[in-house]
Amino acid sequence: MRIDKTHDVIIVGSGVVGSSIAYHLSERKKHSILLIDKGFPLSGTSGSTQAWVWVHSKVPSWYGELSLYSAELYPFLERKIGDVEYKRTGGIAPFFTEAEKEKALKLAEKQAEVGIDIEVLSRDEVLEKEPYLSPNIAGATFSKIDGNVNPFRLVELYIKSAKKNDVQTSFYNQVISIQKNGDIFHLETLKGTFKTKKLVIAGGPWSKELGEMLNVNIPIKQVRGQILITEPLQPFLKHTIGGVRQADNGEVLIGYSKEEVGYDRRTTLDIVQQTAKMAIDFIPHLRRANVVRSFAGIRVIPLDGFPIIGEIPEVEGAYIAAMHSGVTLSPLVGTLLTELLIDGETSIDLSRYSLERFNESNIKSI
Amino acid sequence: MQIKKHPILGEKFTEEITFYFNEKPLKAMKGQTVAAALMRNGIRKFGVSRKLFKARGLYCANGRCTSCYVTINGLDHVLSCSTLVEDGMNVHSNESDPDVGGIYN
Amino acid sequence: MKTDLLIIGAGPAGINAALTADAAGAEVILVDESLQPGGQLRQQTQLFSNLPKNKKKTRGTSLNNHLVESLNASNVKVLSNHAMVGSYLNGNIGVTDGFKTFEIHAKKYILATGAQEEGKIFPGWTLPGVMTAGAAQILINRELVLPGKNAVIVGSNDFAFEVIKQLRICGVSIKAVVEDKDQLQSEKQDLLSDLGNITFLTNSTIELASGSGEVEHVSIRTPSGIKELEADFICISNGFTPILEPFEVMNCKFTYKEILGGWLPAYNMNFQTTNSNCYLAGSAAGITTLGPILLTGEIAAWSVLEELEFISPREAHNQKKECWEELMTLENNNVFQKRTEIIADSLLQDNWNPKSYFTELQGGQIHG
Amino acid sequence: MDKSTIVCRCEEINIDEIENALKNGAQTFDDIKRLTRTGMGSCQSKVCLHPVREIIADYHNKDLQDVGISRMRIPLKPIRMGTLATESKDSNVASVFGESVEEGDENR
Repeated sequence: MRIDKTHDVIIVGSGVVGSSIAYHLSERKKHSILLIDKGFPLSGTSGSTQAWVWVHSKVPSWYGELSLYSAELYPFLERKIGDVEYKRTGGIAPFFTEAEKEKALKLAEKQAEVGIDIEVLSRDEVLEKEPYLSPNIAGATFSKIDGNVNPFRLVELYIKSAKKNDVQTSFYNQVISIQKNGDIFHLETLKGTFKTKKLVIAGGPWSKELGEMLNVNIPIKQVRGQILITEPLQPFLKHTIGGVRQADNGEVLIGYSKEEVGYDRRTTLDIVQQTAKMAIDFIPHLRRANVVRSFAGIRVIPLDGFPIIGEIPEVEGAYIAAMHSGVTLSPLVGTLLTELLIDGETSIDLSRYSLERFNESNIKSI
Repeated sequence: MQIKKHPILGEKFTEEITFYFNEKPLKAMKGQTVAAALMRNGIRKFGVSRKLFKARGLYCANGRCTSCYVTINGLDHVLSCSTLVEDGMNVHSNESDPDVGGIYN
Repeated sequence: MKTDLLIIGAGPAGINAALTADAAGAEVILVDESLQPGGQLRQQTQLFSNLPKNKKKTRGTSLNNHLVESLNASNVKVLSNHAMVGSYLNGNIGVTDGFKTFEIHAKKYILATGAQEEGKIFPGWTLPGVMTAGAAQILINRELVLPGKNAVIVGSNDFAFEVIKQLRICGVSIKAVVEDKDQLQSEKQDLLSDLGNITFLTNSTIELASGSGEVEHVSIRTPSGIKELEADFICISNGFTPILEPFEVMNCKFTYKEILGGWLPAYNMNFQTTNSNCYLAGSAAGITTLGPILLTGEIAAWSVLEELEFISPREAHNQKKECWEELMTLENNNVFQKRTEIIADSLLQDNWNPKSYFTELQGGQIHG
Repeated sequence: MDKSTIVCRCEEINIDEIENALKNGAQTFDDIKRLTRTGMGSCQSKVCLHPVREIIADYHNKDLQDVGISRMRIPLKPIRMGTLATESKDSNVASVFGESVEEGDENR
């Protein structure tokens, strides 16, 4: 397949971030858009996530605020693209010591400044909300805003809706090199050359390689997260609990591990057993549940932990959207990139999230 | 249907025991699996599927297909093909997703 | 827990590997998820010939008793009712007894995890009463329980014929054998010659298995129209395929050979996989017959013994050569040829050469 | 064959649903899995792997040897959480609470 026409926008990466950008851009019906991916949607990070839409413990509060705005968009998104099983369950982050309670109170105070409502609950209050949590906890922070989503439905429906708006897709098509001739990007791919006026890099952990094709350093690292999944159980957990959630179909997902092992997506018994221990520490009744699978996702973590969103300073017409918590931020990032590409400005100031912050001269001011 | 005397293997089991399936007492031979114990009593439907509630029973007999799940002594989703029947054992058919928050916990 | 050699799977290949390694002085742990060792041999009442070391024709169950007796008389530590769960970062295998999961550190591993039966889908195949031929065989020969009275058999390979015969002598009536190809697949049709008339339906498939909560009725699409039968169980015999998941967890590469059962782990002349600590034996190394299964276990064990320096390279060479020569004689020629192709592929990998002393045999026969 | 015939016994996914995923561009078992839940259930594709591979081969007009297998993971068979759990104290696994407050510390 060879397409000689020049697109207005090519988005590389069809995960929760790339497919959201494609969908939101296509809503405006201004651009010819191509969404390209080296694999099939959901074969990467977005298909191997716990898929929390998680706000309340995101700090500093300006980052919490960004997450809050995105979470607020989910109900509207669902009205447009269909049921993505978004549930605003409320989020519980248990803590086990009194020292952590001090931190919790400080967190609640800080987040209140940007309108994130956090309650610091006593042990009894937590157990009233979520009776199956371990009585060994000391307490928990709780916020109504947190929830979760089905990432498989989310990406599938983004792409379906984008296609309805004439977005073209090219999957199983790896980008091999990118050249910029004048104002036009030429993408050499496995399936031929594609041309575009604007280019959006949304390759998740693979964004680093895409950046290198433009001679740009995208300062991210790959972090493996291993997650355990039980067979479907009758509903018994009501909230999204830090580390644990029960999906719509009854499966319980558990995990909060972090390892820097490059793109290695294997799961190991070391982490799997520790995760099982964590699951039982949090929810003792889970000891009787059958675990049927573990999976691992390669998360993208920008070096300072915060999203990188915006135009790439050295390369006019090229944009980057790389972040951990892509599921949480997906509706907002799609909206913001659409504003940036079409209107040239965004409704939320993105300067904190620019790639420029990593420049030598800016390091001290962060 | 128990094979009383196998044409090649002869008699293999000697001790008869009692177990319960959905509260009903049944006989089995000590040394048989729960799946075999049910089938010797003519019970082939061990439960239902989780989505469409269709009848399910023994399929692979090798612990791989999970089609033979039953509840044993209150523990849901036990492989009946890989568990030996015991005297007094309480077996229940698998009618739904496991209830880990249930009364047995 | 620590040992020289950990073997997963106590079927004939695993047991034979364990006995070989134990006799040479290696410390061996043999893990099996069943309650008793023996693997699928435990219910094979059929007669096997073509066994190594001039063993005479014997029933699988008798051979199994013999192997288990030898195992009990050996120093092999047998962990029945223990299942492999996965592997650790350091490559060690984790095993569970149903109560806890623990790590076994072995210098070498042999995975002899066998094969599984391939399913065959048709409307109604999820109904109770539809089972694999292997499941029916386990019921009659291990559990002494009849799966039903009137059977329809799907598939006509060798194994189907063996199971038909065993069902018949236990008193089951065979209503029909349904084969979707245009002729019966087994070359062992003499097996059934003394069983009287059996209805064979070629070019036929199951249109529907139905009944209230279990199989009661089977509709078969034949070239001459739909045939309706009253039957209370259906046996599917659609061949075997190596069990792969233990090998993926051990980070072994796979290759494809249809006659060996489809996808299977790649290996070299030493039955060593692409994970150099991990060997394989038995049906996991390709679907074959009992004699070769026993020999692959032995070759894997000699390779491990050599690697761990329990025996000299010269002795290892001689032992393996003897096994390979016998394997070549006993094994179906097409199967053996495909096995040698896998091994030839392994030679192409630079960092993965078999020992040079082995080239003699290889030059003479494997590439020949 | 009747398109409503079940292929994946655990999640009860039929031929029609699998072919739909193929129509939407799925190429591999795992593509189909993520769209339909085929092979995601309690047996983890041990039973449906080969029937699904045959459907893929038919649909894409490929040889069976050109259709790969599903990704297989720990645990190799269902295991109780309590049986899997270890007693070890050292852990790479943290609660989200301790984690987030540290990582997002404003001093960084």
